[in-house]
Amino acid sequence: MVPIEHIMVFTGALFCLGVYGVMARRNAVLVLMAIELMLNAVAINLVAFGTLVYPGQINGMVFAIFVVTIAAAELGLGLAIVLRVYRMRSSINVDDIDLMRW
Amino acid sequence: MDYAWLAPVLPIGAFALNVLIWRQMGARKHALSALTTLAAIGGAFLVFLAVFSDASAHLEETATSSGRHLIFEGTPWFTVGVAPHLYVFAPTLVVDWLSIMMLGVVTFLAFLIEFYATGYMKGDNRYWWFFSVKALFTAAMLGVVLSYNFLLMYICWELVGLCSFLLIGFWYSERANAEAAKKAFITTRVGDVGFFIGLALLFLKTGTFDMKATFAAVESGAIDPATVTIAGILIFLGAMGKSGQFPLHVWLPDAMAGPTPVSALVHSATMVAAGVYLVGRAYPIFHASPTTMGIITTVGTITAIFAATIALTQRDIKRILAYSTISQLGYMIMALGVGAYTAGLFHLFTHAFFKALLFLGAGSVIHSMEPVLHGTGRNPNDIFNMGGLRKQMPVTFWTFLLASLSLAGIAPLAGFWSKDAILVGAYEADAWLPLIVALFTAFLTAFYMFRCIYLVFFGPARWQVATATPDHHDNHSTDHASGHHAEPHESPWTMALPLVLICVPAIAAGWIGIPGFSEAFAETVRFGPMIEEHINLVLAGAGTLAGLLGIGLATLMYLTPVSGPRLISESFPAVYKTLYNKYYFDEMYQWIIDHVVLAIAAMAATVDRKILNDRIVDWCGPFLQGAGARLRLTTSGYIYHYAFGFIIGIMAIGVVISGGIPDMRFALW
Amino acid sequence: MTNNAASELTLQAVPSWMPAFLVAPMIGGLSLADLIALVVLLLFVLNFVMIEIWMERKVAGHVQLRRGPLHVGPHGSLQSPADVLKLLTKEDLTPVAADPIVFPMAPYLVFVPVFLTFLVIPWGPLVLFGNFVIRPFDLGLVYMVAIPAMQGIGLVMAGWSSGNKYSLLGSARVVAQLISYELPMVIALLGVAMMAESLNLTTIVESQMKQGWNVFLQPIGFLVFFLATMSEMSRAPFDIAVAESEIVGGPFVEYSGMRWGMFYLAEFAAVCLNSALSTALFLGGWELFPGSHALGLGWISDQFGLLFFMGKMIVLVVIIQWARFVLPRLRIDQLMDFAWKFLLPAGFVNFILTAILQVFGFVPFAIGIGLTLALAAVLLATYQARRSPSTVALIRTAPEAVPTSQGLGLPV
Amino acid sequence: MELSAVAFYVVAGVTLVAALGVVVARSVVYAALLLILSLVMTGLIYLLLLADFLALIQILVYGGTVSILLLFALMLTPPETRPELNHRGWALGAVTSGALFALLLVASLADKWPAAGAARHISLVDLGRALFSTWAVPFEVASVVLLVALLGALTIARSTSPGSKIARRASA
Repeated sequence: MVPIEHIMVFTGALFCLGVYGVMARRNAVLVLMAIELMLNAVAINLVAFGTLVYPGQINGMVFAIFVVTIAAAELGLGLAIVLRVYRMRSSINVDDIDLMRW
Repeated sequence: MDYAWLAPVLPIGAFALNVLIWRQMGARKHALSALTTLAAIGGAFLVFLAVFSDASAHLEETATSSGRHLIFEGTPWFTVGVAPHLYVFAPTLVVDWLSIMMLGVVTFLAFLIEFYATGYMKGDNRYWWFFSVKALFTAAMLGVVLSYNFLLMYICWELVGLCSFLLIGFWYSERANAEAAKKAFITTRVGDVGFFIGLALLFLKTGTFDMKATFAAVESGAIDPATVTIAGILIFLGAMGKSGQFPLHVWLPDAMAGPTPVSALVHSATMVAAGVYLVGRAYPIFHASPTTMGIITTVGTITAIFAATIALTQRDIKRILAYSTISQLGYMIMALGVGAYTAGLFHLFTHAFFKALLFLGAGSVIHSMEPVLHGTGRNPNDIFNMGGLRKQMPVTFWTFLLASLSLAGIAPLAGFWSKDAILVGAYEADAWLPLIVALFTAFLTAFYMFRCIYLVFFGPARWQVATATPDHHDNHSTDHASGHHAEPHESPWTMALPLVLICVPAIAAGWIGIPGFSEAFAETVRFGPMIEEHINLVLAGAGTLAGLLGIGLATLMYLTPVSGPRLISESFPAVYKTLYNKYYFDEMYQWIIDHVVLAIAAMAATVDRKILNDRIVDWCGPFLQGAGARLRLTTSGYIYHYAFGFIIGIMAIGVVISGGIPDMRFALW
Repeated sequence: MTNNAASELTLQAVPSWMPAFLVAPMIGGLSLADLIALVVLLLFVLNFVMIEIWMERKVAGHVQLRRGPLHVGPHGSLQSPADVLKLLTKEDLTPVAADPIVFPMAPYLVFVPVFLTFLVIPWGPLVLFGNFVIRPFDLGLVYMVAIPAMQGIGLVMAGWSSGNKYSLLGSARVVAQLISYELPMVIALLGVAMMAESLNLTTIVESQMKQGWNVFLQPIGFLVFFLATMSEMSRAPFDIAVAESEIVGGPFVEYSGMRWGMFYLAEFAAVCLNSALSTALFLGGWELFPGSHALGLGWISDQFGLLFFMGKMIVLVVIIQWARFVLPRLRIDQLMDFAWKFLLPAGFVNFILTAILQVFGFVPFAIGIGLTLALAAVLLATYQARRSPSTVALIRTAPEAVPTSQGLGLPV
Repeated sequence: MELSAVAFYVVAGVTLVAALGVVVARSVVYAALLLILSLVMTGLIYLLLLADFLALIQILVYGGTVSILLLFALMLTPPETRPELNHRGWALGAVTSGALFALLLVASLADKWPAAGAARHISLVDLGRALFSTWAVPFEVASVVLLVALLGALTIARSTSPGSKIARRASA
């Protein structure tokens, strides 16, 4: 299997793409999608360390399972909020959702 | 014996019942609460009787080298601290002869005084509240008496202070009464702070408030002597405040502002006794340090003579008795200070009865004078407005006379035996100065008491004088008033009966401590091994002589037309004025407060207002406002701004915890 | 990667006569035998689908008192190959509004997951060939849930990329149905997994030979699973999403030719797949009849299991087809109600009953089953009593909204 | 080079390209489809890392359910009417994520990581044991979180149009 560094670089790139998505995208659903990318990058890293660096240790995988679980919950709620926001403000552009601004 | 806890709990229950339930009952609440309180205190008295009858057997069974007492530990109330420094507070009660003695005195006197008050307070529209607070007062005092844990004792101690505040200021609609209540509360507070600091100091050293453990620590030398001395002095400060010792005595005469039954209770069994009782209870701490004992002796001696001299010139019957109380408390403290433990507490025991009797008698007199002097603007408490009352008020006269004789230390009465014990104690401790002072005080005591009796019960009936202005000079106004309305009369039976009943212990309470004859008291209430007492005929004779001399001088000055008082007061005007104005103590305190305390306070207020408030506090708001006005601009509402800060923060944290980029390693891994 | 996982990737029972080069792992653990098996499987699925379509037409014909296909081949048996030829030669139309990339991709995304799921089906043994299962995967049960779930994407892609709002609506409906019915299906499978204490389908079949078929031990589970899978593959009476007669084919409106054929290929392959899964999970797999191993007749199953498996599978297929022609189509709200208010609770009841069986034994389990059935009967009776008048009123006031049975043309 | 390593590089490359597509695609549906591709590829990476159960879960949750949720959400909301705004903060995003990537790159490559041991497949039985013993409490908490998220999503997303049950209750 590949060296752990390569996996780390890969997940780092994936994470940074997620960061870029969060910062550059204006559509709330796309922002949520970018967050999913980041979560997945982290989960891959957990599994990679669990399998390759500490073989036989189960914690990495367990953590990844939790990440998947929480990500699903987060996305469900996030999308519900997006739909609600759309219904109330007729827009899901995150720049328009600025009621909490100064 | 393990039902001793009922004694304080019954009155507390009565208080709760009165305040929570009877209060709602409209006009019936007065009778109900009086009955409840009487019943509860009577119940407490029964508890005392039961404890007393059980005591000999049980206490002998548990007799150890350290003493004879039973300790009852209650359910823990709360826990403080963590494991090695854990303190579990459990209310610990003690039953030994000291507490049994006080239990008896408190419940007996409280019951009779309550009974007396049912007559005295009749018609007051806060009748029920009076009895409620009296119940709480009694409960608190019983708590002080029974507690074997300093913290519990302190709680009850403060409750006593609170109740005395409520009762002294019972008629608070008059400003003077409210001021007196405040004065009593604040003055005793001064001592209580010392008490509390002393307790905290001991707690720091021993890690417990339990008296047994504390005493054991003191006796075993686990606490260094300096601490014991300091803690002892601080704790004694509490006793000084409560027992009205010099220089914290100023509240006690003013406490006469309360109803007379309150004065009787405060001055005999509860409030002031608490201080002496504390000295007796915490005696191991004081005894361990000669310095403390010296201070106690000094304070007691000064108080005894100092208060007695003031009492010579007072006109208010209750004030005379108040200064007498202070003087007698000084006696007790002095006795405890010189090591005459048994004698001091014995005097506390006997004094409680005859002083209660005196106050009740005084109350009876005032009660009958009030309607007589009503509308004349003359003070019904002023002995120069009385005279010749022995015919109108025979019961009051005879009981008052008996109590005065007892206080003066005349042979078979209670006061003689305890006073004699104190004299013997001082003599055996080689404390010559206290001994002489004590003898002189005995003389003064007899003098002022009989001055009071002669002016109140003998001579012409000055209450018939119709002059609207009270007399400011210590002279006889023999003018007869023209056409006066009411006659003084004997008090109702509810007031007279207690007088007669208290007479019994006022005569006989001393008989349990006759040296060589009946040594029940010396056997039981003692510190260390029992001391074989023997009568010292010289001292006994000297004491009696001092009393008789005082009585004789008073007879000479007030019963014969020598007009001695005016002569003396006019010959030594400075001395007279000083004494009459109580050595100007109140004025001195007032001056200190006006010129020192208030000056400091004004300075502090200036600092607070000009620097803390104007410079710092006022600056905080605008600063935060300004900061907020600028910082809120960062809350842009744009996700990418937030994400930017978030990522930068994460990067910074990553760089920091890894110790810099070149040597990147997971410090937390 | 290769060391441990390799054991997962080999055939379970390799016949001794098979030459070594056939079973030696080549690329990524795949052996030549695997590739051959895949090809065989694909051919099998395609051919079975054609037979299935012919069967369906015949079943429809007989249910509707007519004869079905007759003219192409004996009993019209070549009708399906002819249709396939027609579809293959038909032009693949791509609407102008359609998305050029996603539109052609969607049919594959619908078919491939179904085909991939066949990998874990334990077909059973046959003389000389041993046990047929392409991947005796330890996680077979999770696999057979996870992979078909991806169909949903394909359907949404198909609906969205067509550039037609009707197809988009249809895809939304079909996907909602897909997701809704996935839950009761998974819950029903929990009981199966608990019974066998394994997720491996082969193990599940073998455990049924020891302790009895799941259809008897888990009647509720079987019912829930069977109905849920019927709905999963949008078969009548749950085919509201595609309902050709009402909304002209749901997500597939714009498809034609072989792309359209792929969707139908996927549907019929799914019928085959789910029948096979039901057989393996509930009907004892390749066992001849319940308890045959206990009676000493296990050797028959061990030698000719594949035939028995196929037989049971075909029976189930016929039942599914039969249901299509005798039951009316549900309304969409009834469809959802059925999933959430009946199948899901029933699945949970089954789950709890299985737990009772595993922990407390058979008697409490039997009592539980009895109680459940009684409760279900009561509920059903009250439900009918409450529902029927309004349903009748609905039929009377709005006859055009009433779903009709396709073949018989009778109002419900 | 091992076959699995090759497979990893291929899959990782596809994942990255798909992820890049997610964040730059003009069409939101393309972005969503690419995200699904990326997530399924992640599942394959799990498979290559011998986490087969996790791979199936990834495909089941993301490939089967989450993706459909996302697509639904996209269909229920309108496309951006001002597409030119869809990328307004791109410079800041690029700089930030680039810097973060640089830092991660340095962190990943600058240090010596423990040598990879022989990768071991973790059986489902072990995983189940760990989940239900060591991680029982987090597991239950996760289930509660899911339940709360379910109810919360229901409550938030429910219609409050006039005449609906919620609206009537709110006005009552």
